[in-house]
Amino acid sequence: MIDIGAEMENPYVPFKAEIIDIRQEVKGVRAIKTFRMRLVGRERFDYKPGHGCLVSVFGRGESWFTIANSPTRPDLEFSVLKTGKVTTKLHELEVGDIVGLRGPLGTPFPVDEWKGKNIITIGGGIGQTPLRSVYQYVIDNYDDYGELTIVYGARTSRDLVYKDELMQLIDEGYNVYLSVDMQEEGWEHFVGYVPDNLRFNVKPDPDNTIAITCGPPIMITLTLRVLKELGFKEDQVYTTLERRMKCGIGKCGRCRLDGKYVCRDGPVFRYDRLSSLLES
Amino acid sequence: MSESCDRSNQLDQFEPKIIAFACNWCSYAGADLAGTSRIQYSPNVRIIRVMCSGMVNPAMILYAFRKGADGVVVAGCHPGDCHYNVGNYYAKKRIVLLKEMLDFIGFESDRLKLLWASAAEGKKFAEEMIDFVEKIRRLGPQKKMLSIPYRI
Amino acid sequence: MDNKIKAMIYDGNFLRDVAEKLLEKGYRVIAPIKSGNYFIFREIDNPERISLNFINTKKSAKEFLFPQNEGLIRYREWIEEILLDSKKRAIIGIRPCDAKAITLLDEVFLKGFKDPYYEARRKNTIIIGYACNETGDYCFCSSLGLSPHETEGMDILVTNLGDRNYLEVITDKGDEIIGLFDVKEVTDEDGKRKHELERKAVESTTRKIVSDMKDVLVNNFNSDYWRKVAFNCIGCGTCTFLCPTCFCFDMLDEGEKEGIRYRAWDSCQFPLYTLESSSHNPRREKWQRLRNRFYDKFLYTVESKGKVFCVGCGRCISDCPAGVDITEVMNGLLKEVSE
Amino acid sequence: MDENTLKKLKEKCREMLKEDVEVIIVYTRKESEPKEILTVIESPDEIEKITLSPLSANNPAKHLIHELKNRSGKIGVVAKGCDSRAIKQLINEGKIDRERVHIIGISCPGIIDYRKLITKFKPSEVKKVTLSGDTVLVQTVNDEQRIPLDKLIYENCLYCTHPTPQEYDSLLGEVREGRRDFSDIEELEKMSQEERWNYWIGELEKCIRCFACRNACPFCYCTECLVDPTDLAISPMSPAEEKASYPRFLGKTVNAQDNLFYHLLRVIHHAGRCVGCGECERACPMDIPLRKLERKLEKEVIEVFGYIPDGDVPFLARLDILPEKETTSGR
Repeated sequence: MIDIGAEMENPYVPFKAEIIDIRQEVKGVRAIKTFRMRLVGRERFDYKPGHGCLVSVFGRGESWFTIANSPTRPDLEFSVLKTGKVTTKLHELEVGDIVGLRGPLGTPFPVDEWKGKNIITIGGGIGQTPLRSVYQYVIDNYDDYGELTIVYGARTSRDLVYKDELMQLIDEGYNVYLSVDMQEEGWEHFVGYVPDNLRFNVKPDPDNTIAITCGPPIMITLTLRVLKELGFKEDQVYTTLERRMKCGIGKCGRCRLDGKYVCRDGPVFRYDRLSSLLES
Repeated sequence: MSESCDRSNQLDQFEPKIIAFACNWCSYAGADLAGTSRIQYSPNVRIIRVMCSGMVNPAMILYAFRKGADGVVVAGCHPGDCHYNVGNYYAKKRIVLLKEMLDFIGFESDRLKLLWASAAEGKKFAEEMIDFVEKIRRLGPQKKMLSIPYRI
Repeated sequence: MDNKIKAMIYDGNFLRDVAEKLLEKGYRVIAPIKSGNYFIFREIDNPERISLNFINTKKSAKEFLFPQNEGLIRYREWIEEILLDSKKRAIIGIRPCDAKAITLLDEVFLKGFKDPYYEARRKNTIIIGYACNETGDYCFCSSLGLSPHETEGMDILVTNLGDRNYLEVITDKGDEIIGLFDVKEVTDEDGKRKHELERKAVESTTRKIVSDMKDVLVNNFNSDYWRKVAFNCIGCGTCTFLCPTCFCFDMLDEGEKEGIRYRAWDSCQFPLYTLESSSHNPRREKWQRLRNRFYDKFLYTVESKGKVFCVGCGRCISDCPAGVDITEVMNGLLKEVSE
Repeated sequence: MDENTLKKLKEKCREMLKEDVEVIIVYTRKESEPKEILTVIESPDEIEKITLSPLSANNPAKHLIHELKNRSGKIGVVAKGCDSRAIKQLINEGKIDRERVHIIGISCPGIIDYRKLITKFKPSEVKKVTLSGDTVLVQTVNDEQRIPLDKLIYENCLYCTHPTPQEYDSLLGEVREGRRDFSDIEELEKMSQEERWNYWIGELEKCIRCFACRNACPFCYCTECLVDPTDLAISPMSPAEEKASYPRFLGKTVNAQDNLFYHLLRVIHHAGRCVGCGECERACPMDIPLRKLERKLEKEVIEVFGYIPDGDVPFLARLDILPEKETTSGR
């Protein structure tokens, strides 16, 4: 188990990181950009899928992003939805600019426990980021795991993140179920919400399967209900929670949910631990 | 909004930093006129164009002082010919009250000046600025309201 | 009585003399002084300014270990300077409840991730306490397993026996300091007198609270009681800022091109504390925020750190503008549940 | 504020609850100390809980706004002189609907400064505090003391302009004359500029920015407060640029200058609106004399602008009363 931020002797001081590539995933009002970053002057800290980092822009502040690429792939990728003070500034940066990175923070997915099991990832909108790190990890160690299924949907085809990568996975024969909310011309995959896509098309068999879901809160609640109907037990389902985070190391109390700190004990939670929480 | 004005060290002659909120229809045009007709006035004045002097919120004025401005000028149209009819009346009311309160807490309220300058009065705008800068230069650098968070 | 604690007698006003000695040795001495009609901890340069006839200070000494504003990083294009502060300090005249609160803050800042800023101050601070011979009207430390003569969290505890001081030395740091003074052996008459004072102080406590509220709170999370309790609350930060055990903070940057990243006290009572940029706010209503304050102190911290994060100092009761009273709220909940 | 006013108030409340009034906001005593807080009573058997004494200090105006929002029926409220002025001002500002409020006016002889009381008595020992004439009767566990009111009175009440409510549906207690007197402000104005600056910086340095003064004030109801917004008018759909460019005038740096910025800005928003109820000064845990700033503003509003507060047209709208010169002080 990687000790959180083991290599940071001062947990508030970020590592120096340089942006080496920017990919515009989604344009328009809710623009999303994927930044590929490389630490300057030191090796990349090792981490697990599900770990996150606080990306720091001096003068603006810090924001939490789950690491989008799997540790088996080079560098660190973050997908940033333009929504506030820090993210707007991030979207103005170019290749070669310097940002701060504090990490790895939070508790990752227990990928070692999942060895030998089938994995199904159910993502919505920008929630696909942590799941991408999982399915890239599973693909790179495919013989350790059972069957991989990716279910992903967004409002419109323009809002789909990592679209070309997913199309390529479809050509390689992985079963990927994409969906958009409304019918569009030239869209031959499922039309409708992700939970419905899950219930009617995918119909995963709960035996020896781990389900991971991440996305807008409504989608998560509906997906959890569908998974329960399909016979998934609560300890087979993992989800992530959204909270305002500041210190990232379980001190400042902002992301506290009952006795747990979302930034330190989460944002990944096994569902059975969540249902007992008073405040969720 | 004025950036944090870093304090230039004490030259032999103190160069005050003045922030001027100039209303777009009259005073800014007046300042423009002063510029186009080559009328010189002190470069210490940094002009911020606002749509109306009535828009200048006491928070902006206090924020300027807090970040290190030595003097603040709010320049608007003459009473009666404001593009939005009553903008400069509100400005006058706010500036008079703010000056009274600043005076009450012991801050030199002369550092805040209300100026009526129409689009044609380029010369008057320049002259007012020159003698305001002189007045502030005599008052010296403004250290009272200066908030230096680096002191933490 | 923990066996390691050595007790001794000192003629004269120990707190004033130790302040003088520590000033000579280059310590920054922080002691209670009178300001207006309340007492407050301030860094003093001459021991005469110390005044000790108070029940408790307005703000606890927390602000000298976990200041309201603490610079973390000074930056320009990149990090210029890490602002650790490890000057030698001594906090003198702190009450037992505030000293216990400091041990609770240690639970937060020194366990798991070590907070370097807090640790730098904490390691270089000597804490010399002053026992309460008389409890105030808002104090309820005895119902939380604490006593007005509690020694936890202190290096030396001074009890005023009238003409002389009864010292209890708890840590080696305390030993070093005691070494600089000539002290006498404790006669058992002194010991009896001290226990007498302690017993009298515990008896004079009028306010009570039940410290184990865990299961009552768990079953009453959605009860309407919390809306009634929050009717008067005005949602200000007074209770959290005066509370010696509140540790929530916010991290902000001041200055666009060059400036400072600092952390500042924050309060779960302020709505923006949990507002997310998607405009979702898990605790949007005022009564949810007030309920969260009680749940944090008596349930959540018990779950995550195993300790009740209240030391019974009563500041949140005496200074609440709306008269919200934590003891009345908790006892009221027990009464309502029993009906 | 004496015994029979309390009796009359109880009868009045009993009648009102029978009529069309859904709830009444009244003062009741806290269990463990004589401090009085505001509560809502709905049924006649709660009438016994009502108290009315020189300790009935808080201003119910803000609670009234809250209750009007959450309930549909008519709401009764007990209001002293300054409270009813606050309610009238909030009615002018459209925050309270006059028809849905039944105001029980109480002519107020001045309230006790609770902090002065607890320096003389241990709160848990005080049983009852009542007023007879102008002496206060304090019944404690072991004895009973009589103290002249002006020894315990809250300093702000000495300069009260409206002890008897103007706006009411029923009035209790005999009519009292208020007076307009700014002698304490003139004292401060006589000091030199340096002295005034050191005085105010010394006071405002104590501020811990807990925002109790702003949250207690009935006129500080903006959710997007410039200094510490209690809620941002953002929706899931609002664009990132708008949220990123949101003006941040003040962070959380707490020092004398930033506190001065906060207090000056807060006070200047109350020009011609502040009714002098003293909630801000009572709410301040650090005893900062906030009322002096508000009273200086009131003095200027009256002297420089010639605006008499409580006029129907709010001060902000009166653009015809501008002074000729930039400022008359020039001291």
